[in-house]
Amino acid sequence: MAIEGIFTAIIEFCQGLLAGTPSWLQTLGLGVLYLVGVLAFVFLNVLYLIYLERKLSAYVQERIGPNRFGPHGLLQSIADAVKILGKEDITPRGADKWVYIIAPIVIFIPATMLYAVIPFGKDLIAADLNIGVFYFLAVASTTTIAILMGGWSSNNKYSLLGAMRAVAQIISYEIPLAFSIVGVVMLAGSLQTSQIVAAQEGTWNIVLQPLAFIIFFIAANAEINRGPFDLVEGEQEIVAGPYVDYTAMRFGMFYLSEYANLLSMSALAVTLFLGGWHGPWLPSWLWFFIKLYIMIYIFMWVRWTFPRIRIDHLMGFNWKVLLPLSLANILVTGVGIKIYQLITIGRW
Amino acid sequence: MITLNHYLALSALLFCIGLFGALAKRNAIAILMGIELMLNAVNINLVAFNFFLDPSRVVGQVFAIFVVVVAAAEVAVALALVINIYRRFQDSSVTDLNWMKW
Amino acid sequence: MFGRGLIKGLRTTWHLGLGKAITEQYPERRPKLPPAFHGSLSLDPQKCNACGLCARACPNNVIIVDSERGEDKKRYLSAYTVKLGQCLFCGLCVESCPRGALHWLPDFELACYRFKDTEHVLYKRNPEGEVSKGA
Amino acid sequence: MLSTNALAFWVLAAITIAAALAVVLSKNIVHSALFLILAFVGTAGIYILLHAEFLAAVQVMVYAGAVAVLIVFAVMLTRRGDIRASNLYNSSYLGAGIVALGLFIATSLMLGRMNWTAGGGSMAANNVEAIADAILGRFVIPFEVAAILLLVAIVGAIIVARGVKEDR
Amino acid sequence: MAEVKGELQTQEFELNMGPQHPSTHGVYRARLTLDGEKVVKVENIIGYLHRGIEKLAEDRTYTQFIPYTDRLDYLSGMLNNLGYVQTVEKALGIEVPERAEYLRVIMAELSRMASHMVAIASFVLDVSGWTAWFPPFRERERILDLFEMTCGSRMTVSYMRIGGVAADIPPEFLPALKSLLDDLPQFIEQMHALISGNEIFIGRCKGVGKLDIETALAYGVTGPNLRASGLPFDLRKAQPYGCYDRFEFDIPVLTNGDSYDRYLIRLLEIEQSARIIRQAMESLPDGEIMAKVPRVIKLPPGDYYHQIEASKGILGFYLVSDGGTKPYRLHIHSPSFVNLGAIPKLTEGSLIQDFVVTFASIDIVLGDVDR
Repeated sequence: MAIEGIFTAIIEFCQGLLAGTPSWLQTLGLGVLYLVGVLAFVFLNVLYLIYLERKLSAYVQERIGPNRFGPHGLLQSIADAVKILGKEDITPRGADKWVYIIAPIVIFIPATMLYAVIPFGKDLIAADLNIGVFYFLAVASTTTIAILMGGWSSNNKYSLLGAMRAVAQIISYEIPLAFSIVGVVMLAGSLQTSQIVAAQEGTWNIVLQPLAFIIFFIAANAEINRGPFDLVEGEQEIVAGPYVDYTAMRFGMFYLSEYANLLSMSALAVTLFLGGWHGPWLPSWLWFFIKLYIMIYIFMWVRWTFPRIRIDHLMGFNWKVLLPLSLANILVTGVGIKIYQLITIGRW
Repeated sequence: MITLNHYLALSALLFCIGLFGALAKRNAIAILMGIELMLNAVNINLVAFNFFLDPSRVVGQVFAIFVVVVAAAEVAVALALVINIYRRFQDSSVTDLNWMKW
Repeated sequence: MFGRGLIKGLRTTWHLGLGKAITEQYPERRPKLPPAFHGSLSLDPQKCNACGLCARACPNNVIIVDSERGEDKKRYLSAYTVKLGQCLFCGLCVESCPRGALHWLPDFELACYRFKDTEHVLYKRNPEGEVSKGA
Repeated sequence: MLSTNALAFWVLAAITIAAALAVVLSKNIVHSALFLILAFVGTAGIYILLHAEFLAAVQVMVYAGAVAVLIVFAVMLTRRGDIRASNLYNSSYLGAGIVALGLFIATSLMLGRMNWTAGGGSMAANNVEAIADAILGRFVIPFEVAAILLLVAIVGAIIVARGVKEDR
Repeated sequence: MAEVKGELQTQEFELNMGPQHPSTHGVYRARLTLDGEKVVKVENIIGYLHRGIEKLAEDRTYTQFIPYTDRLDYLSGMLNNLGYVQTVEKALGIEVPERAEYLRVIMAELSRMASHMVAIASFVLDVSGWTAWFPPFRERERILDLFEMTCGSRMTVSYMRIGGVAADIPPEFLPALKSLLDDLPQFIEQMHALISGNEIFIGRCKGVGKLDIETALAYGVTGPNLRASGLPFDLRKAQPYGCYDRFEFDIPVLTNGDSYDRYLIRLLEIEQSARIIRQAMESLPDGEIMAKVPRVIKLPPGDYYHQIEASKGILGFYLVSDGGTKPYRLHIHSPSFVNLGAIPKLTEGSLIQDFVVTFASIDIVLGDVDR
C-alpha cells in the first residue's frame, strides 16, 4: 500500500539528501529532523487534544463546548494559543528568577524526548533502543524535577505545596507503573518497543495482561497528573499548584507539556497493551492513531467522571493496593510463561 | 581518539570535586550531594574499565548497578538521619554536631 | 465497593455524553423571557400624573420625577429619570403606581459602556410643550 | 577533525564537570541540587558513550527521584533561614580544597604512567541481556544481598525518621 | 536540646486561603497554619462582603426593606423574604390569605430545593467532580425559570409582601412545576450514580469533618448540618409557621455528622420539599393573594422576633420598633454565620483537602455571613 510507507519514504528522502556528508552532519541532520517531526506532531496533536478535551467534557456535561472560532470551534485552540502569547509575562518578586524561567523549558525536554522510542507504525520509530521501555520510564520520571523547579522557584506557598505533592505522587506511582510493564516485557522477552509490538501480532497484551493494563492505566493517570489524580494542580485546594504564578507562554508550556505527556503515555499504552500498530486493512500508522485516540478518550472520560482522590488515600492506594497487585501480576506472569512453555515445548 | 585515560581523568576530577564538596560543606544535605558525586565518579570508572579492558563481559556495569543500589540505600538512611538531626537541633548544619566527644 | 461505583459513574457519564446539550447559544438563540420579567422600566406618560408615589416607594431612590405646575394649577410631568445603575429590580415602584403608568419590559440587555448611560430618561418634555418619548 | 564520539565526550565531560563544580560552589542548596541533576544527566550521557545504555537509564531514573527528594528535604529543612545562603562552607574548606586538589594531582600523575592492557573481545550489541544474565546468574547472591540491604535501609530509614514511639 | 516528639515535625507555615480562592465560595478567607499538608490551626476571617444591610434597614420603610433580604442568602431569596415579612406580619397581627400562604410555601420550598442544589453542586465541585456539578444546576435552572415567570427575577425575587405575595402565578406555572417534580427522582438517581456511590467520593467525605450533636449544639449549628449529626430538629415541625402544619413530611435524619451525611441529607431534604410542594399544589386554594394592609406600615413600639427554617438553618429576624415607619433596629440571625463558627473546630487536625471538603459541606453563603 502506498499510504503505508508514506512516512518512511519521507525519512528516506531526507537521508538521501544528507548522503555523502560527514557522519556527524548526518547524525545532526537526522536529529533535527526528529526534533522538527516530534515538535510538529506534539503541537498539532496537543492543540486538538485541548479542543477534544473541552468538547468531550462539554458533551459529558450536557454543554456544547467551544464553537465560536472556526467551524464547530475547531480553531479555538489556536485562538487560545495566540491569546496566551499576548498575555503579560510576570515574574513574581522574590522568585528564584533563573529557575523560574528555565522550569517550563525543562519540562518540555522529556516531553519531546519520549517519542523517540514509540513505534508509530511499521518501521516508523525514531530510535529503536534496546532499552526502549526503560528509557521511556527513565525520561518520563524527570518531569518531576521540572514541576519541582517551577513550584519551588515561584516562592509561593500554594505552588510549593503542589511541588511537594508532585514529588510524592510521581515518584511513588513510578513503581507500580514500571512493575506493570514488567509482565509485558516478560512476555515479549525484550525491552525493545519494536519487539514488544512484534510479539503482539497474534494476541494483544491487554488480553494476556488485563490486570497489568489496569494497573498501568491507574499509575499512568497519576504519572501525568490527570483524572482523579490531579493533586499536583488540585485546583480546589492549592489553586493550580506549581503553576500558580506562571503566566503567558510559560504557563502555556506547562499546559502543553501536560497534554504532550498524555499523548506519550497513551502512545506507550497502545504500544505495550493494545498491539501497537497491528491491525488489518488500514495502514499501520493509522491503526496506531486510532488506538491512540481511543486510549486518550478513555483517559478523558475517566477524568471527567471522577472526583479527586485524597492525598493519603493516593499514597495508601499506591503502596497497599497497586504495588502488591503489580508484584502478584509479575509472579503470575512468570508462572504462566513457564507453564505455557511446559505445555508447548515440554520443558521448563 | 578518546582513550580510557580520558574517562579516568574525568572520573578523577569528578571524584575530587565531590570530595571537596563532602569535606567543605556545612549543610548535611550538601555533604550528601558531594558523596553522590563521588559515587558517580566511581561508576564512570567502572563502566569505562569495562568498556575498554574487558568488553565481552558486563561485570563493570553490574557492579555499577550495585553501587547505584547502595547509593539509594545510603540516601534513604542519610536523609532519615538528617531529619532526626533537624528535629533535635532545628538545623541541618553538621558543624554543630559535636556532642559526641569520643 | 471495589470499583462498582466507579463503573456506574463511567456509565452515567457515557449516557450523559450521548445526550443532548441543555445549554443555549445566547446571541443566536434568544432566551424566551416571561412577560413578568423585570428587565427595564417603561412609562406611559399619558397615564402618569407625576404623583411621585413610585419615587417614594423605591428603596434606593432610583426614580426622579420632575413635575411642573401648569396654567391650570395642575401638576404634570416634565421629566422621568430612572437611575438603573442603582436599581434593585424589585418592582415596588410598578406596584405602587395607582394608575398603571409604569411597567416592566422584558429587555435584559442593559449593559452600557459609561456609567452615565445607566441613567434612563423615560420621559422628557420638550421646551415647546410637545410630548415626546425618551429613551 | 573530531569524530562524533569525541565531540560528544568533550561536550558531556564539560557539562558534567561544570555542573559538579556548580554543585559544590553554589551557595543555594536548591541550586546545588538542580546542578546535581545536570551532573547526573551528563554522567548518563557518558554511560551511553560507553555503551552502557541500561545503566544510563538506571542513572536517570534513580537519581531523578533521589535528587527530587533531596531538594524537597533541602527546602523543608532550610525554611527557617535564608535560602540564598543555605549551602555555606564550614571552617575546614581550605584543608578540604588542598586535599581534593592533591588527590586529583596524584591520580592524574598516576594515570599518566599507567599502561592498560585490553582484555580483548568486543561488547555485545544488546548488553541488556548480558546484564540480566550476570545479575541473575553469576551475581545472584550479591543481587539478593543488595535487595536485603535496600529493605533494611528502608526499614531503618523509616524508624530513624519517625522515631520510636515512647511507651505510654 | 529541643524536645523530640513522636510525630515527624517540620516547620509550620501560614497559608492565606481566600478571599480569592476557587473553593472559598465567595470572599471567605481562612488563615491556615499548616504543617505540610496538615491543618494545624484555622482562623475565620470574614467581612469582605459586608454591605451593612442591617444598618440599611434603619433607613428604609418596612416594605422597602424586602428587596434587601433577597441579598442576604442570595441562593434562597424566597426564604429570606418569607422570614422578614412574617416577622412584620407577626408584629402587626396580619392574617395572610390562604392562597398567598400556599404560594409562599411552594416558593419557599422551591427556594430551599434550589439552595440545596447549589450546595450539592458546589460541594461536589470542591471534590473536583466536574461533571456532577451539572445535574443540580440543570434542575436549579428550571426552578429559577419558575421564579422568573412568577416574580420577574431569578435570584433576587422580592416576591413576598407584607400581607401576601407580589404576584399570582401565571397559568403555565403549575404544569412546569409538575414536570420539574416528576423529573426530580431521575436527578437524584443521577447524583447517586455519578457521585454518591463513587468510591473516591466516599473516601473523600466519609468520616471527614465529623460533627457530633453536643458540639453542634454548643456552636449553635442548625439546619441540615444539625440534622446530619442526628438531631431531628426542624422549625417547620417544631414550631410551625405559615401553614406548614397542614402538610405531611418527614425530617430526614442521618447519624454520622460527617461531610458525606451533610451532602446526603440535602438530597433527602430535596425529596421532602418536593413532597410538600406536591401537597400544596394539589390543595392550592383560589382567592386573594394580598391581605388588607395599611398603605403606610407602622409597627407598634416594642421588639419582635421571628424565626424560620431557612435552607441553611434557623434564620431569625429581630425587629425593634420605635413606632415609626422605619425599623429602629433590625438584627438578622443568619444560619451561615453561626454554622461558619464551627469550621475551625471541625477542620483543625485534618488535611488541606479535608478542609475544603468540610467547608463546602457546611454550605455557607457569604452574603448571609457578612450581611
